[in-house]
Amino acid sequence: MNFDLDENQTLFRDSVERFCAPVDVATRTKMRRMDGGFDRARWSELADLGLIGIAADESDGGLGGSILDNSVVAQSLGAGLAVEPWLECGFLPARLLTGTSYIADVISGECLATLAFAERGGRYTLDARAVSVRNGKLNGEKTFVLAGGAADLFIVSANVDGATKLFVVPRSAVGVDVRPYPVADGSLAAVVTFRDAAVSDPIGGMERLQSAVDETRIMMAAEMVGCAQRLFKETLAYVKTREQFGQPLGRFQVIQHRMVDIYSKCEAIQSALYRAVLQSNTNAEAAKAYIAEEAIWVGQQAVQLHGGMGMTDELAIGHGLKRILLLSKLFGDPASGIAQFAKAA
Amino acid sequence: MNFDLDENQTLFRDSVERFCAPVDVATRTKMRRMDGGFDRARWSELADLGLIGIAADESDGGLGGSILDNSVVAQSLGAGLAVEPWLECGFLPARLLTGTSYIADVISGECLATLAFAERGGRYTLDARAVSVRNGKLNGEKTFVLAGGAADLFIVSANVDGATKLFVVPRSAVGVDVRPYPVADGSLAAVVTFRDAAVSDPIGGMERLQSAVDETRIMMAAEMVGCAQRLFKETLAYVKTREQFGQPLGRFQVIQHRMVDIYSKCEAIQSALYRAVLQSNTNAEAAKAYIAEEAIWVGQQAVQLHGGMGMTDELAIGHGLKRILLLSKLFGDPASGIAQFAKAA
Amino acid sequence: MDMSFSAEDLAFREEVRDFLEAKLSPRLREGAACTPSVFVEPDITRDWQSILNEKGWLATMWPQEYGGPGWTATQKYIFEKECAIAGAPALPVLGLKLVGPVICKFGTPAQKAHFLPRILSGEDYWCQGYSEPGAGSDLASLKTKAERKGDKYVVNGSKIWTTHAHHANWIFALVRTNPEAKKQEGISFLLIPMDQPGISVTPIVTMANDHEVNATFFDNAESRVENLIGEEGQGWTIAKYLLENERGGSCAAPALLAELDRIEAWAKEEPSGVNGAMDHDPILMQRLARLRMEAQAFEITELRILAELAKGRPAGPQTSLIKLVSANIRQSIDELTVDLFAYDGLQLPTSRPLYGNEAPEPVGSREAQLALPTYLNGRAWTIFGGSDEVQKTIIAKQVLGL
Amino acid sequence: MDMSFSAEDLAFREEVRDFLEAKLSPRLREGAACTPSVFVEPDITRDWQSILNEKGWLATMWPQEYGGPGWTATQKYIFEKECAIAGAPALPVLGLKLVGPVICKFGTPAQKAHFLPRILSGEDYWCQGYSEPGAGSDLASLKTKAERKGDKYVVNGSKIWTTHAHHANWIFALVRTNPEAKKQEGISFLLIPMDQPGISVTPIVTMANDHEVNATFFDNAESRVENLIGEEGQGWTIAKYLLENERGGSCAAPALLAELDRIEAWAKEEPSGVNGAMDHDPILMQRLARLRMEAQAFEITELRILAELAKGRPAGPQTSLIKLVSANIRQSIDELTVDLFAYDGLQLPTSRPLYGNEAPEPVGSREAQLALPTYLNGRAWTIFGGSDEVQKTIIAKQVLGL
Repeated sequence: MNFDLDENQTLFRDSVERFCAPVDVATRTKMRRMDGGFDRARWSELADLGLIGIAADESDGGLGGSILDNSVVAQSLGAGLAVEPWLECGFLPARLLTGTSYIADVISGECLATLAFAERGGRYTLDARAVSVRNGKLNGEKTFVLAGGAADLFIVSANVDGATKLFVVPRSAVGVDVRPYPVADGSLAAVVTFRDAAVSDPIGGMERLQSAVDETRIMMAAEMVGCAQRLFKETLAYVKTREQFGQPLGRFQVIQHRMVDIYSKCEAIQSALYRAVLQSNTNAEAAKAYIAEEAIWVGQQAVQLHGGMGMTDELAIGHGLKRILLLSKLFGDPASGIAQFAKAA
Repeated sequence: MNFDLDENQTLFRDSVERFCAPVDVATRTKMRRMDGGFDRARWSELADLGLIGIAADESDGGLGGSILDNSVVAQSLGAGLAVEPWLECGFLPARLLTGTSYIADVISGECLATLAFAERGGRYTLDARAVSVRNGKLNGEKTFVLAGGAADLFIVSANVDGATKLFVVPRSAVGVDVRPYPVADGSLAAVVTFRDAAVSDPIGGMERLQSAVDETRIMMAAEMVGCAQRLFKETLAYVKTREQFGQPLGRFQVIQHRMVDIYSKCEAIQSALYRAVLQSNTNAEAAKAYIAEEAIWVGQQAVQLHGGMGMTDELAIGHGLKRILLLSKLFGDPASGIAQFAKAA
Repeated sequence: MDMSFSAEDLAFREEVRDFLEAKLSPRLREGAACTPSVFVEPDITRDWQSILNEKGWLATMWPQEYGGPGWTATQKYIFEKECAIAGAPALPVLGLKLVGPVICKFGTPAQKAHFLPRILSGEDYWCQGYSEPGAGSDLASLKTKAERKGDKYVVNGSKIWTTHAHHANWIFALVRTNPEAKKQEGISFLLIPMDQPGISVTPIVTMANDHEVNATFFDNAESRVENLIGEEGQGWTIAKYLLENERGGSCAAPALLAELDRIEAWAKEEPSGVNGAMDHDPILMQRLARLRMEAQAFEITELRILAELAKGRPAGPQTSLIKLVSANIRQSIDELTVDLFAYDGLQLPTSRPLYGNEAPEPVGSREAQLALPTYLNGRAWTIFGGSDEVQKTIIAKQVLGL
Repeated sequence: MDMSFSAEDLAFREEVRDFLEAKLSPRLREGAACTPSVFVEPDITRDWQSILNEKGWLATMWPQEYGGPGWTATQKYIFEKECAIAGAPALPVLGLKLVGPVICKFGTPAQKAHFLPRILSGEDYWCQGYSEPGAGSDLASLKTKAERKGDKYVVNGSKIWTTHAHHANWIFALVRTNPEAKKQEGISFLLIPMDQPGISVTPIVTMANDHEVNATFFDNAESRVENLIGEEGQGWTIAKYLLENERGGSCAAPALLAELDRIEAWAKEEPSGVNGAMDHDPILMQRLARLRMEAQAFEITELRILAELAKGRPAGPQTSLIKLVSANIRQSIDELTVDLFAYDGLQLPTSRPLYGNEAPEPVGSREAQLALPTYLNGRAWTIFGGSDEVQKTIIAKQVLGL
């Protein structure tokens, strides 16, 4: 029974913290305005630190980090409010592309890969319907392709004779059209349309997709916990210093009790995350859903307690809430995740 | 546009208030221990005041009070935390028995009538299944027959060739077995078993039952609003006087804001009640469900703010919460009522 | 008790409906529907304002002698309700509903003659200088000072959350004219022209990507002494009048209920991904139904207040709850909308406006595109104009006597 | 990180399981399961206590020299968890977990030799005199006074919420020995025999119809000076030790999770009235699933504390949340249970016990009969032992530094 980070995990955490530390809100905003929504040079830096490789198997040239190792990275990136799409273009592709020739460039940071899975009308389902492959040609439209504005490589779920398979398509391929649009966290997602785009054999099917998504849900949970804890800390510091009606906000009993509620939720979701990471039979979708619901509440309260300033883009608070909102819905929202758990029980 | 009581309604309200005023908690407890769970002499008094007759049509010898008139009585009885089963044995039977020979004795208070509708396994459904009539004989078991411990007359819903019909059976009839048991509000409900009990023609069917139940739901809503307002007032008075840590509870900001939340809910359910009463197209089940949910919360908060004393049977607080709990579930609980509204929409 | 309107009121309602039907152009409707923030941009409001001004229905809160329509409380309610249901654009409140009534009440004849017509015509566009960086909800601790020098006040300091200051040519501000006096007593209510070198406006972009509010800085800005409303030191009294005036009759519920109806319609269209549409999702529909119950109750609370006002009686303590309750219902509605639209509800356009030809193409529907900006902007409902926490303390003291 | 138990601990768990399997008679299980209140009646606990005492597993919180089993923090947790899952009756905490450790820590050799064995054997049954009618959560303002007269203290005043005072032959009480001293400094910790004319006990019946607590009146009640624990004026320190001792490792989640499992099983049996059982009701099942997520997370919070204690480190700030979180989850579970059982969940028996031959016949199932008494009794979870409001203020100050 032990909830301490080991030596390597501590190194990863410190490494992420150092990586995130220099980025203040203004710099963050500047990076969001860059082509693709973040700084590719920093992405390379992240790769050089081994923080993408950690998600890949050793046989793929990665560090073969455990789920726990990776969750430490995800949580630290959450606490650092990083703009880099580690989860979307690091962890998830590393899990999906294992054993393929693409993975080396993903680990090195040279190739930015992303999963194109969502389809209009599919809500949160994972199976591909409208996008299909026939005779080696990919057709159809994917939406909500995260980091789609910057991605070099799409991993596309497509229907083949009624089954969902995964195909790899470079952005530069003929018949690929990318229409970027901004989403909650300030990143650029895209609607991606395929018109007779040529594809080779699939790299896997529903099983690989489901398993990678489930692991990614744990990383999303970890990132949200990190985000929520960051917002808690900033809010605690704020109420201790901000004065209203002649005393710090934190002297008002209502604010005190609210802070205890926030603290309580932060501890609860940290515990839920540990459970999801350490107990292999945990339902990842439900854990993520629960953590998401509480993290949203923490984010909303952080905005509320910061008052007008919390509403602006000038503080980290709104950025944290918006990242939580995006993660809370990726691969299913709180209601759908808990409903799924309720039915499974 | 006018939310004032008219002259008659004011008289009814005052009359109920005078009726309830002398009953303190100790007297209330004493009455609950009486045979049947209340004082038949006071029931007669209630009848003499015209407060049962108000629920009956003029053609039945009643006062022909409107839904609004009756809701004023119900709300005032709620505020007075009356033990008398006005709703169960006054209003509801008056609506069910209209046009029958039984109604005169109900109005006069001589006959205590109650509806026996609930069946094991039926949850909140109104249609009769296990209790049926064949060849003029009633068979089966009803549960949760309110005031069943004291009732003289049962109005029984029974299945006749697949349809639900209403039959009238005196408690004294052969083949009627009554097993009383105490329920939430301290009254005596009963499990009533019929074994070849003789019945005459039905007095009505599902339509009459449904319409009487819907009207009764509004009265239940009114009684809960009265109860909740009473608990709000008592709690407000309590926090103004009760001292802890050197000052009245009501000086603590957390208590102040909680009281505002309670006040806000009380105003909201008063409004919801007015809507149900005055706007004929209101969904009575949904209105009752919403009011119930908020009233339960008010009751729980009243207990919490009274601390240990709120937990005891010595204050009115617990009595109010328990009556609200009972009403909140009669003819459907908050979840089922809102779900029904959600589906109907 | 009786919840129906009189025959005259019903006739008036018909008149309003006909008018709205005739005058609300598609462009106006679109501008109103596709504005995620509370304040609608002048390019939309200007036209609507001039249509209403022509009809004499613009300054509903002003006495008839200054251009108000002379309506009863009930007529005002009916007009606002019909506008909400028809989807008319919100008017610029700062001139019409805030400073206008103040000038009507406290202004000199000259001030009235000068300012009121220009508010009606739209020639003057107003913003408000109340909050300061150091004083959010705690207004009385404001520091911006106005020193009298000859026939002018010289203003130094800064104001924050100055909505539409970047559009305005006038600002009404609370300023400290007497630094010696006790907190509230040294405050005055001053009108200041925006078009001068001493004033600079810096945008504050919200997390929704809207530019609605600003920080406004006064560096030896000037205003002539005749622009003082009332007396020096009377500012706090005037500010209170302004707030109370704002809190008279209200008509927030009809818009909330209309929004819930729209959500229900959208739910019928939004695929659940499994089979059928989201109107068969029990959890979402339970939330929708629960919210509708709240909003329907809230509508009656507003009518209860109206009934008192219509009889010339004071509005009753429920008035104090209006802002609190409506803000919270609205936020719940916004949350539900974002949830309904799943991934499409996560788009967050960076450019404005979201109507007309310049609007970015939505992913999915226009409604989905508006969901998140509206939600994020709407977090302000429980903050601005006195946060929930401040409201509750006021109600506890003033209504509950705690 | 690692959430597994060591091989030794797993072996110990087997031993505990075997023991519980062998020794928990149907009567004990029924007594535990059918007690709606927090405290189990002595007719049940007496037997269970003597079984555990014989095995040496009774006073888990005492040092080994006084009869404790000498377990590690992890062993204590495992034992409590297995007891909870197996449905063992709760033991009388007042002697074993509250005054026992206090005597171990602050008692004289004579006090230890006299009182400790009698707690183990069950010869002495303890109750607690902390709260007073005028001082609920505000303990320091207590008024009951003990005046020293010769070799005795003469006690006057009253205590409220004295759990099981009607069963007890001893009470440990906080009394004011020095009326001159400042609030907390004049308080002492005194043991008083109950069986004397100066003490009278009046039942306080809860809204659940349970007689669990009492008001206890002291009218020149006497206790010998050797029954004082520690020094005069040291009462506050001792009271704090007692509370902190209570707040060490905790094991509340397993019982909550077991309860949720039971609810799920009941839901499969409870007809929905439409078709199928309540385990197909989406709203109820969503509540159940949501609560399970909370309880599962809470279980890990308790394990995080255990992990610290097991390493001999201080338990960490999460400890302060335990009571708050578990109380709220428990109340939500109780509410869900009442809702599950529909009309059957509204029965509220007036007589006790609800186990054995004297129990009134349930309408529907025994579980349904217990639902409402448990719910009503359970409203006390957020009140007694420091209300939620008091807890939050303490955490805000001590943990968050506000």
